[in-house]
Amino acid sequence: MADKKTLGGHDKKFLMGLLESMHRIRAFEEKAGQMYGLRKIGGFCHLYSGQEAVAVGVISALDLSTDYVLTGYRDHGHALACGMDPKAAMAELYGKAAGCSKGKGGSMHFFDAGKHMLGGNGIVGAQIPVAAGVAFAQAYRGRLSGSQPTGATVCFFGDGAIHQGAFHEAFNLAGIWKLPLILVVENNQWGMGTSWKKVSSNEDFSAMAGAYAAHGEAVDGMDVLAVHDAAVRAVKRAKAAGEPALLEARTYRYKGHSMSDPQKYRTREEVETYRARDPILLLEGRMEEAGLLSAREKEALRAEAEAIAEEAAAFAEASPEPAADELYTDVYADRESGETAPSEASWQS
Amino acid sequence: MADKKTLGGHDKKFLMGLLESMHRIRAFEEKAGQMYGLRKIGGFCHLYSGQEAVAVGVISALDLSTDYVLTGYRDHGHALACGMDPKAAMAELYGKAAGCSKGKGGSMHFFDAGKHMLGGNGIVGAQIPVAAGVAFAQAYRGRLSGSQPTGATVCFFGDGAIHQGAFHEAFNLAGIWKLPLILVVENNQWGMGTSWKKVSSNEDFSAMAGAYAAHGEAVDGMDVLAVHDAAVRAVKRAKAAGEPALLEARTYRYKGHSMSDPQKYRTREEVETYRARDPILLLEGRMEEAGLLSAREKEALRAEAEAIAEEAAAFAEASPEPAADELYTDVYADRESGETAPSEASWQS
Amino acid sequence: MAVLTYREALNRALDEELARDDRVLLMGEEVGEYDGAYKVSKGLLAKYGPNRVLDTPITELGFTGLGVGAAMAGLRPVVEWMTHNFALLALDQVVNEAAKMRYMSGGQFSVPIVFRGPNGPAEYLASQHSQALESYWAHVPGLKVVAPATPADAYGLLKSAIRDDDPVVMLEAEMMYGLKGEVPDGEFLVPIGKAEVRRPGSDVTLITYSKPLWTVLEAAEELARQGFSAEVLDLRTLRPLDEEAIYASVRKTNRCVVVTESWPQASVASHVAWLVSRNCFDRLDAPVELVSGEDVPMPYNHALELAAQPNVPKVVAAARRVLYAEG
Amino acid sequence: MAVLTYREALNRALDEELARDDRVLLMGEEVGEYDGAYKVSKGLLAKYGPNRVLDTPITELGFTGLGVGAAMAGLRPVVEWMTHNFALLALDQVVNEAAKMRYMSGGQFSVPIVFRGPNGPAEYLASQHSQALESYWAHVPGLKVVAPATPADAYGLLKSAIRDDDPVVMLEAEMMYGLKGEVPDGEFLVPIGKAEVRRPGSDVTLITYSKPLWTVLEAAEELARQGFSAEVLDLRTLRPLDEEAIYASVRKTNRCVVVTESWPQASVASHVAWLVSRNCFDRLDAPVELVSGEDVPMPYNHALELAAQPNVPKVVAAARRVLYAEG
Ligand SMILES: Cc1ncc(C[n+]2csc(CCOP(=O)(O)OP(=O)(O)O)c2C)c(N)n1
Ligand SMILES: Cc1ncc(C[n+]2csc(CCOP(=O)(O)OP(=O)(O)O)c2C)c(N)n1
Ligand SMILES: [Mg+2]
Ligand SMILES: [Mg+2]
Repeated sequence: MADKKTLGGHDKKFLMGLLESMHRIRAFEEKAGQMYGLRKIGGFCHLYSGQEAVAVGVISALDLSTDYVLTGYRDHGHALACGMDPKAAMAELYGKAAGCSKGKGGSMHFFDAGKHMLGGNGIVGAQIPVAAGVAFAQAYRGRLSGSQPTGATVCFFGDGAIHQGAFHEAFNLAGIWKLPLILVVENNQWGMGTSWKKVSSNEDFSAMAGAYAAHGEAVDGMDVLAVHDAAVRAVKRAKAAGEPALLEARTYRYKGHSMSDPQKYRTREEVETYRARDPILLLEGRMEEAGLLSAREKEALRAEAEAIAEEAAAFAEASPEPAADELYTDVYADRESGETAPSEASWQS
Repeated sequence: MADKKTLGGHDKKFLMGLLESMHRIRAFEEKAGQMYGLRKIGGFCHLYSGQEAVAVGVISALDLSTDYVLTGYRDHGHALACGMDPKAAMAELYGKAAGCSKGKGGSMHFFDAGKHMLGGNGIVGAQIPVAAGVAFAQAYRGRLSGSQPTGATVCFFGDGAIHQGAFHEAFNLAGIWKLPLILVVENNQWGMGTSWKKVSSNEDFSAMAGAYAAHGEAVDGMDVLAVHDAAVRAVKRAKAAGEPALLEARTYRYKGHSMSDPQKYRTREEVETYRARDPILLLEGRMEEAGLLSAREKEALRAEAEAIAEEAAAFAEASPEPAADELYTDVYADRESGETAPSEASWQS
Repeated sequence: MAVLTYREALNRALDEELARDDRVLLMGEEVGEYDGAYKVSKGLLAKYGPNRVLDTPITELGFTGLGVGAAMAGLRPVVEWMTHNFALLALDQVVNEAAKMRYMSGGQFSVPIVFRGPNGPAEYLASQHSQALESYWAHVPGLKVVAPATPADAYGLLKSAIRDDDPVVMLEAEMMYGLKGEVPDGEFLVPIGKAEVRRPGSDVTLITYSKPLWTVLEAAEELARQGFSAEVLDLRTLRPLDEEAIYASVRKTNRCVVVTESWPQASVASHVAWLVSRNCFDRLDAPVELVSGEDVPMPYNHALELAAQPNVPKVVAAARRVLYAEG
Repeated sequence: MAVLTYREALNRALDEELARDDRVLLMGEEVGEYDGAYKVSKGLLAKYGPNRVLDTPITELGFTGLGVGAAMAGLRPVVEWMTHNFALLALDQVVNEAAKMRYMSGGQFSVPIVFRGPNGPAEYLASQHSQALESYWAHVPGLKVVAPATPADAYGLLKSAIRDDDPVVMLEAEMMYGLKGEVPDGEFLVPIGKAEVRRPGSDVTLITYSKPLWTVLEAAEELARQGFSAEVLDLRTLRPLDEEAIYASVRKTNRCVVVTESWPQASVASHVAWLVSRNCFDRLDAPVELVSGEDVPMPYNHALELAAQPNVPKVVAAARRVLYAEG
């Protein structure tokens, strides 16, 4: 249809979805930060604001009925982009029983088996071998039935994590066993207070794929469409041939590393420079230019996202604490009464 | 002097030294294998036969008054090339008190502080970060006195070890801190019974240096002169600018992985192909061709090496066992009576 | 009843489980083409092919973590560590991922995986290759830990471990792989968490597990010659501990020696020794003794390395001490 | 006598040792430009420059091993682990290289290095960030392990550790960094291997170390209100243990409770409980009790995480149990 306007080949419905998802994350993180200030939330709380285009761009390239997502401790954005209920997410930050991990995981350990969101890991880089294992299971099932992998697995991690041995070991395994694993390094340029350049002997992460004879690509992590398109390419190759990939998304985090970070290591100007390339503003601007977004629609999206965050906080506030004996459940399968392990169930389905 | 013949720019004395060193290792390993068969030696015993050109070529490029060497468990060749007394080496295999590690380390843990041979490590890849630390100390002392590194450190490891996270982490550290570290991967094509190709996503190890923006070079590991020359280049750069390097030496081990290996994974022909390119024969042939080695000299070198190995075995045989209370010494510095820690002493000197 | 070696018993268990359930797979260094560093997986690659029996690179952290992810996604991997010494490189994935996944996901994810391999000293392998590391695993809630000492238990516990919905760490021993014993012919499972009395007795309880069982049984024999009746209790599972069986025995004998080849401090064995001291306080006629590996790195020299390990004279002496039969 | 925080005391020790000996250097994640994740190294980069205070990449195995090599070559590195949880990734380098180097080289090489960082639970950090891992270090011959509970000990033990010719692992605690206490003005060293009586008493000995000391002192106060005189012994060093001090106290009180925030099984604490049970057998009027962290991964929810840790009521109850003053 000639009258259907598109942007970079994407239709309005799809674009609105991306925008909505990014707004939802931004508003959620704003609310989480606010509630942290009010001491409703404690501990570390690593906000994702500024990086929305990465989670949303990549995850929109997935089919979460068969694909999987894993990430580190800065996991709110990925969980929401996978479709996690913001209420369950906020309740988790409050440590409530209705939280996505029953209040036992907290900010760093969001999980949602139904949405194929496999966490939420606190040890820098540790999710990479685990993700390779999920991709292994996909390849394994494919091979046993003489076909392609049953899906692809995406693993997000930071510029600080890429130097961990876990990255090297897992990437090599993915290469030799042809696992449908897409490694996405979110280069937000800081690992806590350390500039990525200071600790990286190589300043082109995507080139590190060469060490594993794999596909590597650098992409503008503020441009959700560029991220999406790169992810689509990688996912396609992964599913067809079990070819692993490394995507480097150059992005930026607006907030401190966690809530207690005084951010002395960077200047206000640096933050402002990146805010000027805000992923939400960027997409909004391009959609407006293309006549795909009205002022009213724009406002509505923002308001809706804020309402959802508000509602999530109200839900979390009103939710009950876990029962005291929850301390001792979920340690072993057989300490629970007669429940089937979900991974068992998901295999059978 | 025009009448002084050379080979690849190397004079006879130097070449005879290389040959002598390779012979010494070969004869030692033959004797060790024989004594293992007679149950004078137990446990693992990883022989170096076939790979002599790598240890001898690289170590001949070092000045062991300031440079250091570390390696894995297949360490007899490196220790002898550093100048370890074959008697102390053989006594160690026998577990005797006069062994280079007092009979406490055994085949996998040869140490010689005086020769700057810092072991002998049993955990695959674990020596790589340790070696980076030795190189760090060299760079550190240089920096504190406003000068170059005080020397270079060479770390040997196998094709099986390069996939360990330890390699990745240490190489990156060497890159960002400009450590005079020369990583030598002895690609003898098998890690126990596993072909290096099966477990390597990248079949050009030297190219892996690219992931760390470092110098990488592949060299024929059967050609001691090629190895030596490559090492000279790497050592020079390392000492001048603290530039780390990765040398891949393609080589081959003639014997099983350890003494108990039935070697079903490879064919006799494969072994014969490499034996035809034996590093000792290769150098002998080229020296003869260049008129640098007479038949008598050749025979004498071989006989001398065998005599040394024989003498080492006799020494080991005659040496006493460690005293029973040696079980409890060398655990802590202060369990010993008034001895100064060697690393303390070496710093002060 | 067939007589199998410990190695053959493990092999049979793996073979049967691979045949029974195609979610089960085996991976590790040299498990395939080489038939296993200690030949435990002999013939399995030939039978089940390279998709289900996988040779890994020497990257313990990487393939252990890969196993965890595969288990989260519903497979049932058996990860072979060539030895437990090398598993220290993989510890983070076991302790921080496998053991905590169920808990930190609020019960959403199981990690049905088995980690196994030889543990403890063999011969002439020196300090880095001769460590008994069970205490590291037994320390951690979320893991189960088994340490079979007989071929039958090796078979029955490995099968139970593979079918268990939690991560199970299994400790074998290089020096036991050739050990022969009767293994019932039909399929059977040995329950995780159950100890076994290997020799009944009335004067003193000797508690142990894994390879030292055989030293302890010999010691019991020697004690019998000296006129003392020793009961030998084989823990078999180190987490969860079969406390009931432990106390039942000690309440009968009123004396106890715990024997392990691991270092003594912060060990499974000293923990058991404390549990007995506390829970049989009113019944104990003597302090609970511990015979452990010496508190030193393992030396290479054979006489020294033997001296570093528990042996019959050490166990007999400890038993005589708690029997107040010294000198 | 100055009043310093635990953090300031550590900082002063580092500062003085960096000034005293140019073989001493500090490395770790965020120790330089960021002044330390917990500000322990505040100002040291500015004072000693980037050659001696080094920000590392997030590669625990790599930089820990690098420290070991630097120590072998004669430097005296202090390696900061941002927390002990992350040190599990580096365990191999500590256990297999640092701890064994002297032994396996037949005494030729020392590894004079300090590994330090916060250990145990803080608040709201959940399972992967809230582990008390001292038992892993205390298990291993070749290591020394210290766990100071006061600013003065933090200062004096860190200085001793830096000057020690063996690898020393030091356990701090995030929740203690702000804790204030008197620190004598001049330079002093606290000897490694010496426990300290923090409160004399005659009815029961409460043994602990690190952060739980403060809970235990409160519990002793409460017990005093209830009419019981508790002696509080702070181990300070976990390897080597000051067994003499332990037995001296228990032989006086005849009753003992050990308190730790680590998991109970195969722990330092249960080992101490067994040592007391064995070596004070004839003097004990009650079984030795253990109050430990609960045997579960740490939950995020604050009420649950508090319930998982030792607290005053739990310690008081255990003390009353050994005093037979229950109910
Ligand atoms: C193994 C490990 N070491 C250290 C830490 C502490 N830590 C948490 S986040 C972080 C920085 C990570 O930076 P990066 O990978 O760039 O991710 P970002 O926070 O920028 O998303 C550090 C050092 C940890 N959680 N795990
Ligand atoms: C961390 C670790 N994993 C496994 C082993 C067992 N192992 C000893 S040598 C070896 C093969 C190493 O091969 P390679 O690195 O190629 O060295 P080569 O033996 O060929 O010299 C293995 C798997 C070990 N010692 N350490
Ligand atoms: Mg970052
Ligand atoms: Mg090899």
